[in-house]
Amino acid sequence: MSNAIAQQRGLAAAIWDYMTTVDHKKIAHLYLVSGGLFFLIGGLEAMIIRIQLMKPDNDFISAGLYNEMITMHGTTMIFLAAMPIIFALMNAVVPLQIGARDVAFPFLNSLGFWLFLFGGLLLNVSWFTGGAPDAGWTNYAPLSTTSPGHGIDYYVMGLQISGAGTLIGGINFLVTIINMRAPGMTYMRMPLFTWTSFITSTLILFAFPALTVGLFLMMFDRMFGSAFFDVTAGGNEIIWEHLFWIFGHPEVYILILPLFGAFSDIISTFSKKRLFGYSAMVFATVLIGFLGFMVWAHHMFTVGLGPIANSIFAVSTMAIAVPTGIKIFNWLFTMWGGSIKMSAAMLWTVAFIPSFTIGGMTGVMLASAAADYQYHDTYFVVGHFHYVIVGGVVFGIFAALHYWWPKMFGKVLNEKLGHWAFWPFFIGFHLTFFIQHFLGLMGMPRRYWTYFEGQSLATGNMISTVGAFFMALGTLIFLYNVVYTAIKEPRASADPWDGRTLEWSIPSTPPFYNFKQTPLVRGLDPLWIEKMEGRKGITPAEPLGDIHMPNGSILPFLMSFGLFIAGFGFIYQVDHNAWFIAVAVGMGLTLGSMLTRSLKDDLGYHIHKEDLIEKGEGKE
Amino acid sequence: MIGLMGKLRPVFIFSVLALFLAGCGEENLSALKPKGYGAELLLDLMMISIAIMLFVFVIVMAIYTFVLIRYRRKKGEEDFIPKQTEGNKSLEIIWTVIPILLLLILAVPTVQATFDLADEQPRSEDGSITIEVTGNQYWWHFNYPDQEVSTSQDLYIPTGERVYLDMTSSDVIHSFWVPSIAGKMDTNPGGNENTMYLEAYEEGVYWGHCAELCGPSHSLMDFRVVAVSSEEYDQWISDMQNIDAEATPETASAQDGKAAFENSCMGCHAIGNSPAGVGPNLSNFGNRTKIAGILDYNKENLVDWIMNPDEIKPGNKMQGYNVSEEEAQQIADYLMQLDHTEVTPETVSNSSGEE
Amino acid sequence: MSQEDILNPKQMPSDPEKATPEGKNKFVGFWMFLGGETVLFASLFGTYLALVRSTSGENTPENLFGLELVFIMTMLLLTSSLTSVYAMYHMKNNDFKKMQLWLGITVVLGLGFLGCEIYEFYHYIHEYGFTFRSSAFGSAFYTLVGFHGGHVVFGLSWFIALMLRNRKRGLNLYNAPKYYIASLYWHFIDVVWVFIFTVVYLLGKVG
Amino acid sequence: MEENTSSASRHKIDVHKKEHKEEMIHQVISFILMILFTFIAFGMVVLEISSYFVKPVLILLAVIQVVFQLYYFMHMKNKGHFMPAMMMYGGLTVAFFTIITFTTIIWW
Ligand code: HEA
Ligand code: HEA
Ligand code: HEC
Ligand code: CUA
Ligand SMILES: [Cu+2]
Repeated sequence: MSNAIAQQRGLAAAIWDYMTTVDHKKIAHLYLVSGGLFFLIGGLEAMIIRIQLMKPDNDFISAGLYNEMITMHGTTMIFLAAMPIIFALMNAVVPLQIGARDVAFPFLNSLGFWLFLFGGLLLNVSWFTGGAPDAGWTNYAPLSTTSPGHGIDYYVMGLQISGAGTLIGGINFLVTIINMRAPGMTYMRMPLFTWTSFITSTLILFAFPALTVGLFLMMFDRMFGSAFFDVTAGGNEIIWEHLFWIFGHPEVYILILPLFGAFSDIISTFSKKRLFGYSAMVFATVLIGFLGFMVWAHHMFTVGLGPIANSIFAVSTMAIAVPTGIKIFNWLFTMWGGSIKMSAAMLWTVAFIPSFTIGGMTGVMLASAAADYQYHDTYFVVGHFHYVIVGGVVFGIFAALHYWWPKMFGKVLNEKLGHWAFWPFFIGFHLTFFIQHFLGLMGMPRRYWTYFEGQSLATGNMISTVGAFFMALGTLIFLYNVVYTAIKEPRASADPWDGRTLEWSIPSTPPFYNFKQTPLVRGLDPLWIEKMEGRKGITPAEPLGDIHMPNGSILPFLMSFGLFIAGFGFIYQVDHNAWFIAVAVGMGLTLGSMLTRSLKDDLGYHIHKEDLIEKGEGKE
Repeated sequence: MIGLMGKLRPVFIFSVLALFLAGCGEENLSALKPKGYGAELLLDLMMISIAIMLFVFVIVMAIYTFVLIRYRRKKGEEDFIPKQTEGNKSLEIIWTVIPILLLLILAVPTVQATFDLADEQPRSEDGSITIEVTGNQYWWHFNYPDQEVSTSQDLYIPTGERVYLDMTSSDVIHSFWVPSIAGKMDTNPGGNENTMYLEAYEEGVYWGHCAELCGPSHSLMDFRVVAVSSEEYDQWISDMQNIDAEATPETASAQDGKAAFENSCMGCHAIGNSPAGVGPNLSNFGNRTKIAGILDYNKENLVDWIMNPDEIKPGNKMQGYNVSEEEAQQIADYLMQLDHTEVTPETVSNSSGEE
Repeated sequence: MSQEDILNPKQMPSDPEKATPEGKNKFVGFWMFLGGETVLFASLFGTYLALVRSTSGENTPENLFGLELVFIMTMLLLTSSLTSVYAMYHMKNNDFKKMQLWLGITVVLGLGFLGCEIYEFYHYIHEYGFTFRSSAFGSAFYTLVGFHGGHVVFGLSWFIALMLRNRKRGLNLYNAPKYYIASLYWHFIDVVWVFIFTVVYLLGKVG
Repeated sequence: MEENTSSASRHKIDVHKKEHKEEMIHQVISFILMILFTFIAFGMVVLEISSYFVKPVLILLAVIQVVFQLYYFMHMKNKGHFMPAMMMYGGLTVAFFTIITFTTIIWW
C-alpha cells in the first residue's frame, strides 16, 4: 500500500520533472516520445488512406473524411512527427558532439518543445470538434478560405503555435553551435551531424517566417474578414501558394539535411574510416541550403507563372542534384576501402542510398518544368516524395535512433530485432511507393478519394496497399524492440560502436552536466584521434571546477498552455464573441508567464567541484 | 549471407512484373500512350530524363554493390584499421562535373518544351479555335466564343490542329488535365487567367481529370475530350448553333419532363448557348457518354442522379429543388432526347478504352 | 565566486553586453532572430506590393496618404534611434543614470510615434471609411503597417519593463545584454520603418 | 603589483572611452545624413519630380539609410559580428527573392 503511494509519488515527481526540465537530454526524450506518437497517428492515417484506395470504387471512408485524412496525414507527418524526432536527435546529440555542457538557451529550448506539443495537440483536437482540416497539407486558398466548419482554423492556429516553437528551437541550435563549442572544436572539425543541424537551423530561421506570415493572412481572412485571398474583393490566391512554398521547399531540406549528417557519422563509424571528402560534404550541405531558397516555384509549374519563370526555376532546381550527388558519392567512397560492419543502424543507412537516389532522380524528372505538366499532382509526385521522405528521412530516423539509442537511453537496441524490423519495412516501402510512379503516369491524380473500374489502376493500388501493411509490420517490430530492449538488454558501455566523435567519450547515458571537464579537441573525429594515440579518453581543456547549471521551470509549459487556450478562443470567436474571454485568459497566462520570467532573476546554480569528484568516479 | 542486392532484386522484379501485367494503362487515359502533340513532346522529354537517370543509377549501383561486397567486414578482421583517406581531388571533380553536364543535357530540351507549350499564337486572325474553359465544383464549362456555342463536360475539338484554351475558375482552383493529349494547367479564380493548347492526333474520346484538390468530389470531377475530324467538328458546331431550346419533345413523358425541368431546374441549368451558370449546360445532354462525368449513361442512373446528387458527388452544388420520382423519370426522358447532332462520342471512330 | 558576484564585478568591462556567456548567447541569438524578422517583413512587403493596386473606390494610396504626418513620424522614430544609441553609449561607459534617462527620451519619442500612427488609422477609418476589410489593399496596408506598429508597442513595453525593473539595481552583467538587445530591436524597428515610409507612403504617393 | 594592474586597467578604460567617443561621432554623422536623406526623399515627392527618376532614387536612399542603421547604430561593422552579418545577409537574400517574386510573377 505505502509502496504504491511511494511509487505514485515517484511517478508524479518524474512527470513534474519532465514538465519543468530544461535539460536538453530530457527534452530530447520528450520530443522523441511525442514525435513518435504522432508518427503512429500519421501512420494510422496512412493506413486508412491505403485501405480506401485498395480497390476501385471503394467507400471504406467518405470523400470528405478522406480529404481530412490526407491533410492530417501530411501535416502530422511533416510538422508533428518528422520535425520533432529530428529535434529529438539534435537535442540529444549536438551538445555532446561539440563538447558543450548545455545548449545556449535551455529555457527557450523547453519553450520550443511545449509550443510544438500544444500546437500539435490543438491541431488534432479538430478530429473531435466537427472535422479536421481538409484542404491538403498545402492548404491552398480559396479552397481553404471557403472551407466550412473550423477545420482550417485549427490548422492555422495549430501550425502557428508549433511553428513558433520550431523557430525558437532553430535559433537555440544556431547559437549553441556558434557559441558553445569546446576549445579546439573549429567549424571545420565539427561532425557532420552538427554541421547539418546548423544548416537546418538556418533554413528554419529563414523559412518559417514566410509560413508565419502566410498563416497570419489566412487567419485574418478566415477570422477577421480581410481579403488577401478573396478574389471577389481584389485579393490574390496565388500569394498563399508563394508564401507556402517559400517556406515549404526549404522545409523538405530541413527534414533531410540532419539525417544526411547522421548518415555521414554512421557510415564513417561503421566503415571505421574518416569521412571521405569532409570539406566537400560541408560545402555541399551549405550549397543545398542556399539553393533550397531559390527553387520553390517548382511546386507551381502548372499555376501559370509563364515559361520564363518556369524555366528559371526548373534549372535552379536541377542544380540541387549536383551537391546532393557529391554527398552520395562521398558516402560510397567512405565505405570504399573500409571495414563495413552491417549493424542495424548501418543496414538502414545502406538501404537509404539507393532508395534516396531513386527519389532524388524522380525529383530531377519533376524539375523538368514541361514534363511536370504531366507529373504534377499525380501519384508520380506522391511516389517521389515518399521515396525521399520515407527512404531518406524515415530510414534516417531509424538509423540514427539505432545509432544513438545507447546515448539517449543507456542501452543498445537489440540487433537481431533491429534486422527483423528492417526487412518488412524496407520491402514494404518499395512495394508501396515504386508502383505509384506508374500509377501517376497512367492517369491517377493525387488526393483522389477513389478511382474507377476499367482505368487499369486496380492492380497497382492493391500492391501499394499490401506494401503499406508491411511497413506497419516493420514499425510494430521496432516498437517491440524498444520494449524488449528496455526490459532485457544490459546497460551499454560509453562507446559501444567504437565511435569517433565526442559523444562516445562520456558515459551512456551522460550525467546531467555532460562533461565533467570540457574536452580539448585536437582534430576531426577527436575521440578517434585519442584512441589512435593509445589514450582512453579525451584530454580535458580545463582543470576540474564548479559547473554552472540552469534551473528548471514550469513557465514554458504555462506559456504554451496559455496559447493553446487562446487558440480555441481565436477559432470560436467567429461564432460568439464570448470566446474572446478564452483569448484573454490564454494570452493573460502566456504574457503573465513571460513577465514573470523577465522580472524574476534566474541565475541558476553551481555543482561544486567536490561533488563532482565524489559522484564522478563511480561506475555510472 | 546473400548480398544486399540479392535481397533487393525480388522487390524490383515484382514491381516491374506488376507493371507489365497492368500494361501501361488505358489507351485514352495514360500519359505513356500519347495521342496528341503535348503528350508526345512530354513523353519524349520524360524518356530523355529517364535515360539520364538510369545511366546515373547504374553507376551508383555498380559502385554500391562492389563496395558492399568487397569491403564488408569479415570474420577475423575485427581489428583491421582501414587507411583514413581524406578525399581525392580528381574524383571529386569528376562527380561534380559529370552531373552538371548531364543536367545541361536535360535542361536544354526542358526549356525548349516549356516555351513550346506556352505558345499563345495570334488568335482568331488565323482562324484558330479558342475555347473558354471554366472549372466549377465539380464540373467543367466550355464556351466557344467565336462560334457562340457552349457545352459542358464533353469538350469537342477537331483533330490535327491547335485548339487554344483560356482557362479560369468560378470558385476554387482546379486543374485541367487530359493525360493522353497534353499536360495540365490550373484554372484560377479571379484575374489569373491561363492559356494552353490541345492538339489531338487521332479521333477518339479521351479521359480528363481535375488535378487540383477542390473539395470532397475532386476525384469525381472527370470530363471527356471528344476529338473528331474537322468536317465532323464543323458539323457539330453548326448543329449546336441551330439547337432550338424551345423545341417540343416527341413523347408525352418528355413533354411533361420539359415542363418540370423548366419549373425546377432552369434556375441553374441552361439549354442553348449560355455563359457558365450554376450548373452545367445541358443543350446536348442526349449525346453525353457519362452523367455528371462519372455515371454510366442510362435512365436509371440519371433518375438516381436527379433524386440524390449529393450521395453520388458529395458536396456538389446541385440542391434546393424538389421533384418526385415520377417527375424525375419524365425529366430524364426529356433530357435524354436532347440529341441534336449526329456527331457524338459514339460516332467517333476510335472510342477505345470506354470500359 | 557566486553567480551574483560574477554579475556585479567591481570593474565593469567595456562591452558589458558580451561579457558573460549568457550575454554572448543573447547577443548572437537576437541577431539570428532579426535575420528571421527580415524574412517576415519581406513577406509582408511582398504581399503589400502585390495587392497595392487592389483598391476599392477612391481609396487609393495617392488619395489617402498625407505626407506631413508621415514626415513627423519618421523624424520621431529616427531621432529615437539616435537617443537609444546615446543610451548604449552611456551603458558602455557604465553610467546607469544617463542610460536610463536617454532610454526614457527614446520611449517618449516612441510613444509620440505610436500616437501619430493611431491618429492616422483613426483618420483613415472615420474620414475615408478605409478599413481592414474594405479591400485587399486595405487588408495589406493595415497588416504591414500594423505589424510594424505592433513591434513598436512591444519594443516600448520592453524598454519600460527593463527600466522599471532595474531602476534600483543599476547596471550589471545580467541586465546589460538585455538592454543591449532591446536597443537592437529598436533600431530594427527603425530599419523597417525606413522601408515603410519609402515603399508605402512615398512610392504610394508617386504612384 | 596591485597598483600596476589597476592603473593598466584604468588606462584600458580610458582607451575604451575614447573608442566609444569616436564611435559616437560616427553615429551622429550617420544620423545627420539619415535626416538629410529623409528630407531629400520627402522633398522629391512633394516637388513631384518625374517618377522614373524618383522611384529608384527613393529606394536607393532607403537602402543607404538602412546600411547606416545596421552598420553604425547596430554596430554590424564592429568585430565579433561575423555570424550576425551572415544571418542578416541570409535574411536579406531571402527577402530579396521574395520581393522580386511578389512584384513580378504575381499578376496585376
Ligand atoms: C525530404 C524531402 C524531399 C527532398 C530531399 C526532395 C528533393 C528534391 N525534390 Fe522534392 N518534394 C518533396 C520532398 C522532397 N523533395 C515533397 C514533400 C514534395 C511534394 C509536396 C506536395 O506537393 O505535397 C516534393 C515535390 C517536388 C516537386 C514538385 C512536383 C509537383 O508537385 O509537381 C519537384 C519539382 O521539381 C521536386 C524536385 C525535387 C528535387 C530536384 C530534389 C533534389 O533535392 C534531389 C536531389 C538528389 C538526387 C538527384 C539524387 C542523387 C544525385 C546523384 C546520384 C548525382 C547525379 C544525378 C543526376 C545528374 C540527376 N520535388
Ligand atoms: C514525413 C512525412 C511522411 C511520411 C513518413 C509518410 C508515410 C506514409 N505515407 Fe504519406 N504523405 C505525406 C508525408 C508522409 N507520408 C505528405 C506530406 C502527403 C501529402 C498530403 C497531401 O496531399 O496534402 C502524403 C500523402 C500520402 C498519400 C497520398 C494521398 C493522396 O494523395 O490521396 C499516400 C497514399 O498512399 C500516403 C501513404 C503513406 C504511407 C503508406 C506511409 C507509410 O510510410 C507509413 C508507415 C507507418 C505506419 C504504417 C505506422 C505503423 C503503425 C501502426 C499502424 C500502429 C498504429 C498504432 C497506434 C496508433 C497505437 N501518403
Ligand atoms: C442549385 C442549382 C441546381 C439545380 C436547382 C439543379 N441542378 Fe443539376 N446540376 C447542378 C450542378 C452544380 C451540377 C454539376 C454537379 C457536378 O457534377 O458536380 C449539376 C449537374 C446536373 C446533371 C449532370 C450534367 C452533365 O452534364 O452530366 C444533370 C443531368 C442535372 N444536373 C439535372 C438537373 C435536373 C433535372 C434538375 C432539376 C430537377 C437540376 N439538375 C437542378 C446544379 C443544379
Ligand atoms: Cu476540381 Cu479537383
Ligand atoms: Cu520542393
